[in-house]
Amino acid sequence: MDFSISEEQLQLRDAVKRFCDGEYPPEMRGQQVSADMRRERWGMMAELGLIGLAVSETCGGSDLGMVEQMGVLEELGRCLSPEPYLSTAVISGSLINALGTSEQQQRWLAPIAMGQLRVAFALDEPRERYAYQASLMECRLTLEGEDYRLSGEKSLVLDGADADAYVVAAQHDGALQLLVVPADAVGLTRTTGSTLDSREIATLCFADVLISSGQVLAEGERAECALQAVLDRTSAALCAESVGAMTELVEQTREFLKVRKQFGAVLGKFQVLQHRFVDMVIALEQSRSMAAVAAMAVDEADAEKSRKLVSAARVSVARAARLISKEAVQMHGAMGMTDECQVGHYVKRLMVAERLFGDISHQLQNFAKSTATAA
Amino acid sequence: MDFSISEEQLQLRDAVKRFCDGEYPPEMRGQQVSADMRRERWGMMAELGLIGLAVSETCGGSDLGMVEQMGVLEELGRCLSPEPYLSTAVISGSLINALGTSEQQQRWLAPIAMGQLRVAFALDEPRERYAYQASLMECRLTLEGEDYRLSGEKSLVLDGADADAYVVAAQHDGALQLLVVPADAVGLTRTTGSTLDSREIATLCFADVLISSGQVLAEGERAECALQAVLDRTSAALCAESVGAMTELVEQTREFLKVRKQFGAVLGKFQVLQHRFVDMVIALEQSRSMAAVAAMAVDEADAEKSRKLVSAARVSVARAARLISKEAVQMHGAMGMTDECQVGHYVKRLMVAERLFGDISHQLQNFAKSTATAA
Amino acid sequence: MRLEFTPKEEAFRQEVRQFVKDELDSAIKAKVERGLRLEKADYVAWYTKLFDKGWITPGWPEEEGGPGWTPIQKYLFDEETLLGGAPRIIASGINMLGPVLIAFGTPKQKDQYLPAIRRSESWWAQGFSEPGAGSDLASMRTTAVRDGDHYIVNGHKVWTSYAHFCDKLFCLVKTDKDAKPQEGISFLLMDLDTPGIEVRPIKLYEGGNDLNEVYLDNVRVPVENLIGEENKGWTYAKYLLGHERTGIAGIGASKQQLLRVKRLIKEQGMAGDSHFQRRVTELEIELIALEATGLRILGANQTFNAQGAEASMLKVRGTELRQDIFELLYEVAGPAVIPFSEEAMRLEGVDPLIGDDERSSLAANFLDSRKLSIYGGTNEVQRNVTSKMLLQG
Amino acid sequence: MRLEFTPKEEAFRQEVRQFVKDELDSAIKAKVERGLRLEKADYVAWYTKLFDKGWITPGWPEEEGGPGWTPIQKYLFDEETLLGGAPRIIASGINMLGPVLIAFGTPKQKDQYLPAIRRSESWWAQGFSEPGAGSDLASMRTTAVRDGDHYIVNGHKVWTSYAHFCDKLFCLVKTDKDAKPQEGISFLLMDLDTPGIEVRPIKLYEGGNDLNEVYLDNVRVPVENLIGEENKGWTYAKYLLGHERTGIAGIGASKQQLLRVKRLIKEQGMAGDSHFQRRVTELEIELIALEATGLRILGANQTFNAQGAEASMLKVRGTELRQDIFELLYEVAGPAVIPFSEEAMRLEGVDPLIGDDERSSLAANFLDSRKLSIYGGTNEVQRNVTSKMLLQG
Repeated sequence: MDFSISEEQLQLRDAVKRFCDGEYPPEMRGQQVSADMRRERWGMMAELGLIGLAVSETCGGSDLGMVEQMGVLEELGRCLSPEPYLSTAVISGSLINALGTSEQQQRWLAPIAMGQLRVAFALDEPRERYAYQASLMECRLTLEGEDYRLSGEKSLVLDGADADAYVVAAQHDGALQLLVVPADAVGLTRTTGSTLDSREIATLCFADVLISSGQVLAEGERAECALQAVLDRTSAALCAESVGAMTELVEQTREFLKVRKQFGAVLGKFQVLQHRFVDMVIALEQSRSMAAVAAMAVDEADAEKSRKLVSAARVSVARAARLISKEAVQMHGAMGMTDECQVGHYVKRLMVAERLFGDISHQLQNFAKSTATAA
Repeated sequence: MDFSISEEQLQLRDAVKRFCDGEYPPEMRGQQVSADMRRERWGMMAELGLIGLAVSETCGGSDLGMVEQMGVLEELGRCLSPEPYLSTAVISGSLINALGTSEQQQRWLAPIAMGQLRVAFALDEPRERYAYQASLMECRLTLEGEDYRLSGEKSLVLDGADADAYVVAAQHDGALQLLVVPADAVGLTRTTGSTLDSREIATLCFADVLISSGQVLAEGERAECALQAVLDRTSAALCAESVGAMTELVEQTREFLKVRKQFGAVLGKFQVLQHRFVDMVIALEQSRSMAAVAAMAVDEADAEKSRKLVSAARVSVARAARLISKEAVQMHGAMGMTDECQVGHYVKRLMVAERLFGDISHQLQNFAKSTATAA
Repeated sequence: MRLEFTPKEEAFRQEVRQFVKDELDSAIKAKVERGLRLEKADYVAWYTKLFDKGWITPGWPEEEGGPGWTPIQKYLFDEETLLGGAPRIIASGINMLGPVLIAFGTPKQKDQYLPAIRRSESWWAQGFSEPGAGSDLASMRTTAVRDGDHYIVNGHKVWTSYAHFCDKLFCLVKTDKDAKPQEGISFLLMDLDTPGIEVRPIKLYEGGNDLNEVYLDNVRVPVENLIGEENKGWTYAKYLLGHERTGIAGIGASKQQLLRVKRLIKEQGMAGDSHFQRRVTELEIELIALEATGLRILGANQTFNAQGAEASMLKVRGTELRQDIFELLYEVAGPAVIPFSEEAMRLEGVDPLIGDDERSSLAANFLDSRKLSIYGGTNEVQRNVTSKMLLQG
Repeated sequence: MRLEFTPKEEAFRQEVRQFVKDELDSAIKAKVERGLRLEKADYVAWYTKLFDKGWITPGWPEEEGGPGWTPIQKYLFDEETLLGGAPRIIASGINMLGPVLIAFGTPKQKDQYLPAIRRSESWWAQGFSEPGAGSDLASMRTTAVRDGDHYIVNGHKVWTSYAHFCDKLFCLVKTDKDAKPQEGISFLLMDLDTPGIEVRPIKLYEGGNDLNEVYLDNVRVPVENLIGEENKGWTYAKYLLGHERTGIAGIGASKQQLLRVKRLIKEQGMAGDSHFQRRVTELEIELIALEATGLRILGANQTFNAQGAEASMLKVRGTELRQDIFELLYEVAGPAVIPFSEEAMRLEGVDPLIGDDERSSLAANFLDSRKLSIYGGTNEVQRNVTSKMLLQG
């Protein structure tokens, strides 16, 4: 195992950091911004090549891996970026990149890389909890001539409120299919709302939506494997994003401990807070290691090993996030619980990251399963 | 719920405390003493009426309850008494008291109360873990005329190395029987050894031991109920004993924090130790409450409620004991790990108490089961 | 020693239980049980019923309108009302100011304020904490300067709970700037509509706004609004804080939330999840131990290892246990914590993303529960105080 | 970044694994895997094999007999030897004194001592701690007074590991009584058979006796046995303690014990217990995170949030994780921890009460594991040191 970063990776990180520091100044983090502003930022990220980082060069991307995306995601997490990087660049982009025909890639992937198309991922359903087997999905396809009709409901679609299209997972006779559905498809209605951390989310209702064969990315085992792979990729991305958010929480707590006085001394002089702060830093550093392990596993390892290490990383990061969040709030006192203080916004971002595509229990099961298979 | 202590209960506690302070001076706690000395102490306890506390008056006892025995057990735990109070006075005494015919009571119970007969309890078996159902026991009775033959092995018989007799649990055609077997019965061999905390323990091997009907205390459902009841009683007793040991550990740690200097200040000035010491005291006080609840439940409640509260008490006390033991050792530093320091002897007593007749997992199951039944 | 409550106590428990069943409005009950937000009207509706029954001020002496209950009765009342889904008594007039007025107020002050408190006609806000001070009350900077028959008060109070529900304010102010911390502090009463007072809500991270800031700009307060003696305010504040902490173990609230955990586990088809079942069992047992300890302390003639520190220890253990329960609720919620709707939190309409269940409130409740180890003196301060008693005695 | 080790590193790992398989005595392996006590002869037997292979001093520079490994190779060596059931390298001569002699010793001292250390012919005891001092080394009271060509040493050292295996002692002594703590300390070497030295074993609560007291009564030590300069001993001691802590994360030992947990769960028919399975999974994941962090620190060009505090953080996390694993082993043992036999701990005979399995060692191992957060500077001291770096930087 080698954690050293190449010169190119370092340069990329620096570029992203400059972009984030400029576009997400501290006072704006966690605050609502206009759709125009977000569109503008998205364009800048495309120009910097961030959206197409893992997209093939033929579609205008850089053909890099999760290790490179990790650097981007960490910075976006550090700045509480509400941009649809996870849904569009990490999830949908990589699925179309891996599965799409060259036609599909030209149609959807190239505009994604250019920042012109935002594609969200519709996987969860209201009834079941993280049940990602096709046989449990109530979103179903039925044949109609050479085409399909899609019916059912998808929930918890992150960045789904103003996406231009969706990658949808549905079942057809018990087999998984992954499809691309434009947001303006006839028969698709979306109900929009807000996440706990004030990002956009939607429930999609498909009522006999016509799906042409050109919209099908993959089916059956090929789709299953791609879904497993993209879930691992997403988990690695969530780890990186969380590390960014935790870094900032630890930093803010450190600053607070150094300046805030209570009973005549700065908080940092109290031994119980010193020791607990050490534990926060240990948790953060372990998370940083595990986010890197997850990214490397996605880039390098076979499916079983990748699943094992990625689920270990999610558990490890989620536990660290819980500890760091609680301590950051407690040490900031009542102030840490206000909307005005940034602490709460980071805490909520971490809470959502913990629950997207599998919570701790789910990841522990994944880990145990992949260990059993590997052994 | 009322935790107030009557004048009589207070007087009894004071008497026991005086006895213990005299007979178990601090420098002797945890040290081996001669069999003669132990026999002498046992005689004194009988004279004080402690052994017969819960024995009926017709057999020379005081006919009192678990609440009274709790006071005795707490003091014995505080002084690390190695006397067979639990096995003889609490377990065997109460079984014979509850189940025995008047003949059996005169034969065994009266001498128990007088300190002339030490009777240990043979329940566990080597194969299974806390499996107290008759059907799982490999100690079996077979009919021989009007009598029985007993064969099988009993393990973890506390105070079994020099007991005069045993109450033995065995199965006969799937039904439980509780018997009294003298230590010198033909066909009974005992292998003796030491517990983790240097008390005496034995494995008993029964090879076709003749059991007359006069030795049978109870069978079938009556025996089952009595076994459940005595297990609850034993658990309440272990809680009381543990509270005594924990009290002493907390006291010793308090003294140490007040006098031991490190880096120019007494340990008690370090805030992390202060806070952790507070948590030790909270754990101790909760254990004290729960030991009382367990004793009252044994004396008052029906079988289901008693089982529920007693298992709650054991979990609560075991968790507290673990916390207090770890902290006492850590705060004493390397010194706390030496045989010379009393801390380790208390820690080991608590470890054995945690594991006798059910560990934490076992008690959690008991609690969940009795809650389900009660609900 | 006796495991069971007396028949009389049990009869009282039944009476309270029946009263809650008969009188508590079902919409209010639904909000409480689902962890949603209550309006002032919800509280007043319930408190008025308690007033009519004579039960609104269990902590007050009988001659001032208290019901004359034993500690056990008070305990049972708390438990049964909370288990029945009734709102807590959050009014600072009842919990905090009342006992202070009764102990230290003039007859005129008592006549003027106590009846309106009992009838929920007048709600009092507490002005203790200040920016930058937190649990360190003694370092406050709000001043009151004598000017004829008035004090002129200037300063800035924060973390004032429910000030937007209130018409009056009790306040700690510095009347002797040269005195040491904890000295030179006075305890003043004022109308919130006195010129110069401005109340600003503080928005909290879970969307709630129970807390406020209070700005005091040359506020003229009549001298007769002083409680007790000038510069003795710290004494009255300590008396008040002692009252605040009793019951802070929150046994009833914990029991109610544990019922909620069990219900949610069932509703979500997770009864077979052995991890969650074990956690529930562990927390149930911890709650039994805490409850037994609370009752043992009420009993009093037992030796208690930490005399004087009982309240702090119950606060520490009680709040941390409640936080553990809220964290388990948050775990049980799974992915349902991702969407959030403020409307759903107020039961003003059902959010279509969330459906008609309460799961989205579980994230907010978890976030909110973090306050338990912060307010009323942080748990760090409680442990400091307790350890001093334990290691110096 | 690269997840896998290089083919060269993997080949090295295989080489070490094969060496352990071929060379480690099966009785020694059985003792290690079952947590039983080892004799000096067990250690010497294994160390001699390592010496013959040139692997006995991985931490020493190549020119002094080290194998010239990269940090990754040292890491793999530790992991593979421990996973394979080999004894740890406990000899203080190899781990502690060797690096100090190499850095600060005279050529004569090096020639005199290093070869014997490598051949396990000479075993060194460490005389640092004193009664009443513990982790606070600077407050020591053992003195050395110059008398011609000798120092006269008087004092009392404790917690001297394995002194009963040793023939030599390195020791911190006060050579300037008037100096501040941490100054006026010197670093002396002596033969344990020098008149005036008495080693007394300290019996430990789990029955072991790896620790000793050393009494020094007018012990005459030649001046040439001084390391470096007089009164500069604290510098050498700090250098030594820095060396001691590397590898203290104990990844290999933790992995070995986790294998043991899994084996015991299977052997005891408890594979269906979901609680134990979840705990194993949780600890496995924590170990992966610790291992990754250790390797990341070895890699170095990564930013690490706590530069300089890496060793302390690994010590804290590594020892606490190992304690958790030993506690899980202790849980898995169930009622089998009740009986205890010192003979069984030494594999000198099988105790009939315990049978032929290792379960009785689990209580002793659990008790023994408490030392992990005490020795090498308590975890409290490590957190103090780390927080200073984190909050002052």
